[in-house]
Amino acid sequence: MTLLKPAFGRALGWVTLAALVVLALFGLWGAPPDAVQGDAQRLMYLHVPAAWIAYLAFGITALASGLWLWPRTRSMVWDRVAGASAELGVLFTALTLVLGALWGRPVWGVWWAWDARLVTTAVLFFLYVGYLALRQVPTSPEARARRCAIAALIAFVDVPIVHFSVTWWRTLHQQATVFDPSLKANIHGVMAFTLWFGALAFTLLYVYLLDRRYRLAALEEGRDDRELDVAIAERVAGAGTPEARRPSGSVEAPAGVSR
Amino acid sequence: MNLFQEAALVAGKDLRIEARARVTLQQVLPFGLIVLLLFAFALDPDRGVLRRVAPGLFWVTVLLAALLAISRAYSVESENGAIDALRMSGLDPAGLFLGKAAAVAVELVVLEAVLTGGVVLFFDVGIGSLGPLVLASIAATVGVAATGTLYGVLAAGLRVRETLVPVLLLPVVSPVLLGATRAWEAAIDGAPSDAWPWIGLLSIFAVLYVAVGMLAFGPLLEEA
Amino acid sequence: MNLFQEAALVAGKDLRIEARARVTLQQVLPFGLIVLLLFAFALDPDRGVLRRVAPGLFWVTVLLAALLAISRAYSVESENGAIDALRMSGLDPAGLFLGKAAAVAVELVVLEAVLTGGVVLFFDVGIGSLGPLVLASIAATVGVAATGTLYGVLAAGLRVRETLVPVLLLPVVSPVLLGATRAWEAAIDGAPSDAWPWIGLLSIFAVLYVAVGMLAFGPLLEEA
Amino acid sequence: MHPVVRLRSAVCLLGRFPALAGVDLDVHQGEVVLLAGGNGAGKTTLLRVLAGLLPLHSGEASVLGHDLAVDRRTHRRRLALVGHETGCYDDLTVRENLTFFTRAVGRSADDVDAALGALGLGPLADVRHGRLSAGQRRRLAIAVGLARAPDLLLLDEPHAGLDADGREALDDVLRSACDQARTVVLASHELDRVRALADREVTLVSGRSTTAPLKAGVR
Amino acid sequence: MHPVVRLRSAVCLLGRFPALAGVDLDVHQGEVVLLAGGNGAGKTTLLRVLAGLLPLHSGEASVLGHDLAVDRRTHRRRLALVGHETGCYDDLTVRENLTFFTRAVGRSADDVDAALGALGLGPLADVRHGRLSAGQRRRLAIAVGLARAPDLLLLDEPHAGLDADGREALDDVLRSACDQARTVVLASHELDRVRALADREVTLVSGRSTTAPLKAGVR
Ligand code: HEM
Ligand SMILES: Nc1ncnc2c1ncn2[C@@H]1O[C@H](COP(=O)(O)OP(=O)(O)OP(=O)(O)O)[C@@H](O)[C@H]1O
Ligand SMILES: Nc1ncnc2c1ncn2[C@@H]1O[C@H](COP(=O)(O)OP(=O)(O)OP(=O)(O)O)[C@@H](O)[C@H]1O
Ligand SMILES: [Mg+2]
Ligand SMILES: [Mg+2]
Repeated sequence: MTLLKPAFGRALGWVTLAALVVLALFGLWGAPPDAVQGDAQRLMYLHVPAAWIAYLAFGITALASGLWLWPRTRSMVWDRVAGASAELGVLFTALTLVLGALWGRPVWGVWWAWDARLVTTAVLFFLYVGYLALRQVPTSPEARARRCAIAALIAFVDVPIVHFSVTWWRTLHQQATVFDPSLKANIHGVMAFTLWFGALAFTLLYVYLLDRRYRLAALEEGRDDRELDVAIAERVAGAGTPEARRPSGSVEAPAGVSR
Repeated sequence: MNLFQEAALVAGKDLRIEARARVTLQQVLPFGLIVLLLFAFALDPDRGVLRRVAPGLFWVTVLLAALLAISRAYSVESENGAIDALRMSGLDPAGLFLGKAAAVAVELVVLEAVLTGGVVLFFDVGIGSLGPLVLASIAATVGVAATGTLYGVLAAGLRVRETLVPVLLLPVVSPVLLGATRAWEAAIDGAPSDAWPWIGLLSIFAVLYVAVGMLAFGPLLEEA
Repeated sequence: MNLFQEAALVAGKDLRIEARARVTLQQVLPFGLIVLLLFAFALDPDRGVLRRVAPGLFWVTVLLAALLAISRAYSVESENGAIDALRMSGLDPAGLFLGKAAAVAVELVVLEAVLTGGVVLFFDVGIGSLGPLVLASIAATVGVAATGTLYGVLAAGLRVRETLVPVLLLPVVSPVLLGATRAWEAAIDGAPSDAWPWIGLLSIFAVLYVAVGMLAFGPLLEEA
Repeated sequence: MHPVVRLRSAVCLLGRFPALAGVDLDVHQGEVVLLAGGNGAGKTTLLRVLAGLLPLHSGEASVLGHDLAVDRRTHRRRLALVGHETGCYDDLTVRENLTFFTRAVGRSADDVDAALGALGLGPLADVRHGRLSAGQRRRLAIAVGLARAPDLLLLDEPHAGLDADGREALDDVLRSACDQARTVVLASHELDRVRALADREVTLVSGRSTTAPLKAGVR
Repeated sequence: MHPVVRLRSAVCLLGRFPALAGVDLDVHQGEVVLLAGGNGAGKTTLLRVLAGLLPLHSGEASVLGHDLAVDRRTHRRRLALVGHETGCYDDLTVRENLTFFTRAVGRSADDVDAALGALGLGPLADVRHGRLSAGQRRRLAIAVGLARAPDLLLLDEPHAGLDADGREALDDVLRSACDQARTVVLASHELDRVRALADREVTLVSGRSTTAPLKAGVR
């Protein structure tokens, strides 16, 4: 039911928590304030790792979707991993957007700028929000897995094209106006460490959350064979109804099945 | 029957239905024109702005009209459980995909032709170099028809089809929106050399998604 | 049951279905946001027009999302021939109208709230005077929900429902687009006095179409 | 007493096709009338005319004392039409659907429970409509009609899709309709089964009616 | 010879509900098998499994020599499923619809005409599907299945909505299927009628199969 051994998962939880605390200490006090931006720059230690982990999460979604589609490795495990990872990816993308907006306010004076990277991030967000909406549509687990796996790959294929189109849009006509690439040029040693440590902490967080989310999905689907045996026994006894064992109501065959 | 004969059978069926019901012509097309007008209206007919943003408006409008056209293409497949019949038809899914996408593309081309007239008229836009403009439009149309047909079938058996397709499709076709808009801008400005990279991008998008569609249509057509 | 109890029964039914299927929340809302983003981007945001046209974009987006919300509201009534069942239900058509329009309005209010956040964020728009803005939005929402519900039922029994409603509805709600945009502009500029005439217009529109709806819903529900 | 249904040379056009081409029909309070006729004879059309869903092109129609030329809506509160589809919402459960349509005519939860019981839908009460099988849906459609306690019950091929139990249940419904002096008009191809219960049979042939008494002088 | 249909402890889940909870079934070339069972027993589900529309959760299924666990699509060209709905396009005529689905499997116009004749649809050949009555639609659905000249014909309650003539025509279809050594699996609640024609009866009870021979030793 879980990706990690339960004991390991619990331990990972504590380690993650500790790492986040350390990150907070370093981010708030360990690292020096930025010469230009002052304390606002401390948001970097969350913003950048969040963005990286979002990429990682979508990559894992694509990988798991591919593994589901590949007949030899087909297993509901991959479907759940894909779904869980996409949710986390959307979460971390949202975090990137929110933190970026919070950062942009003091630094740029606006919440949002029509910079290429910002727009691609937003489109990425909506690509996978759509994917999650698709996951919520009631169908049978297998049908959902197939649809979503293909949709995840279609979305993933689109990411580089979106990236290019948006970047070209900016560069072919005029240069980016607000985004200041010189920011990362002379990054202080402690700052660099904090950033890398942030990436590590967020990776741990990602793995931990993925495991939790996976477990929840597995529980919701509740299709381990013992439970199925009970369902079959009920059905054969004429007692089971399609609704009886359904906690969430999220699984349903498509309209038309029984017409 | 080979792949193309099957595609022709399907496209013929769809176009015949359109010829009878005239939904694209009598409903989707006016919708596009109204949207164009409303945009012009909402964006403050401060002429200068309008003319500059005309290509963007045009392509946004085309995408919205395409959403309706695709909705229609699959509403036809949803009546009387036709989607099951398609599954059972024994037609090659790749042929089905090509046929349906071709029918949508034909409808979109007609739509775009009229809307182009609308833009030229309403927004007082002159077209500098027609060649790149037409090429870009064709590549964009193929891309939109392919992705639309693909997402359409993905949602075809679902009760939420009407609302699901737009939210899935729009982010995916955003490169088409950008590429086609830029290509149009270049073509209108009479600077075809600026248009070519975008036409390249649009073509890659189109080819890619036609290929993906031919592969993925089969599995997506299955309900489980 | 009196009129309002009947309306509550119908609205409750629609909102319960939405609570289960979450179509507006999970599909229509993201659709609205992505439309906002793509439109803004296609209009080339650096040219400084964006902030000025933000109210217009917002309301165009709301209208497009409303089209989907209405489409959904009647897709529910079209499955399993529910529209006949509604006709036969014995419910007062005015109550039916109020109930369905209320459910749509509730969904639209949620949608607008989120989209307003999007506009504030993306377009860097500050809101000068909140009161007129909220009032204008409410009046506009009632107007759109009323007209949408009315045209929705007109097309409800038809196979071309999905495409017919947009083309009928958009022209009719264009005064809302205009009024709400102007009212928003005034509210954003912090010039509430400029907003009041538009709010008046929107209110008249809303009252008018609620009244028309209560009268016309019955005949339109009947199939000729 | 006025007849519950009274049609005189009723003509109903679907598009330009005269689906009813002159139908005369009288149905009296408490009668169970079988509407027979081949495929395409016009049975469904006739029932929809009686329900007020289709207008007449010419001829007279009055149902439950209302002249349909004047008002096709008011009598619907006292009437139920069970068609091919349930008219229910896929995302609502059997009980929620029943409750909605029952409360719409001001009936209570007891009627819902009684109808659930009568059609053997008790175990399915909390299942969503979208998950029902064809026969289960048909039962629900009949239950909705029943729970509204109509004065006139119109049934369009109610047997289609029902299993043996379901048909028994339907027979019971028809019998108790007789007992409660409820009027029923029922279109069906299960002629033998229905003839055993019906008071009278009306056959439509190509949109025209030909009546014949069935049980002599029951009412 | 291999059986045309072979199911072993087939379990099919709809959502999480085991609509089929262990079905064993063998159907041999040329047999006409009646699938009986109450509402919700799983007949429609079983037919859809055989058509490859629904995957099995566990158990084995092979149809026309194809293992459905491996490939649920290829055998569909040699198979026809007649369900509750026609699957036809409202804006196309009866003949156009038939032609579309017949050409899809490479059959000719003759098959279309034969099927039109067999179901008495000749006079309706140029009527659009959207204008057909319920029974006429059912006839068209059967005609589509027939015109594809399938090796295995799956019929889901084909009698529902058919008038007396239509049922005769359906009987003829089943009889000629016997003559042409075509295999038929037919779910129906018209037990008496079908028993007279079927070689064998399989009853589903709550998702399980219980077989009994019907005509001894015909095949
Ligand atoms: C809503 C606004 C913002 C969004 C959506 C956003 C998005 C992103 C994303 C997706 C990345 C990862 C890019 C990559 O590694 O390829 C990133 C990195 C970064 N962002 Fe932001 N950002 C926003 C605002 C800001 C602001 C206001 C600043 C500071 C002025 C900033 C500074 C950085 C830096 C320093 C990096 C890491 C450098 C790099 O890897 O290139 N961002 N941002
Ligand atoms: N989408 C679904 N989700 C969950 N359960 C379902 C779904 N569709 C059908 N069922 C259940 O599966 C069971 C079998 O349905 P099926 O349609 O196969 O029955 P059937 O034998 O064809 O019945 P009928 O005679 O009524 O047509 C029923 O109990 C039904 O409630
Ligand atoms: N929308 C329509 N436009 C034109 N003709 C129609 C339409 N709907 C039905 N018809 C025709 O009207 C006639 C009567 O149809 P109706 O549905 O009343 O028949 P029915 O007696 O109920 O038949 P069945 O036993 O097949 O259900 C049929 O011949 C049919 O072809
Ligand atoms: Mg009928
Ligand atoms: Mg069935």
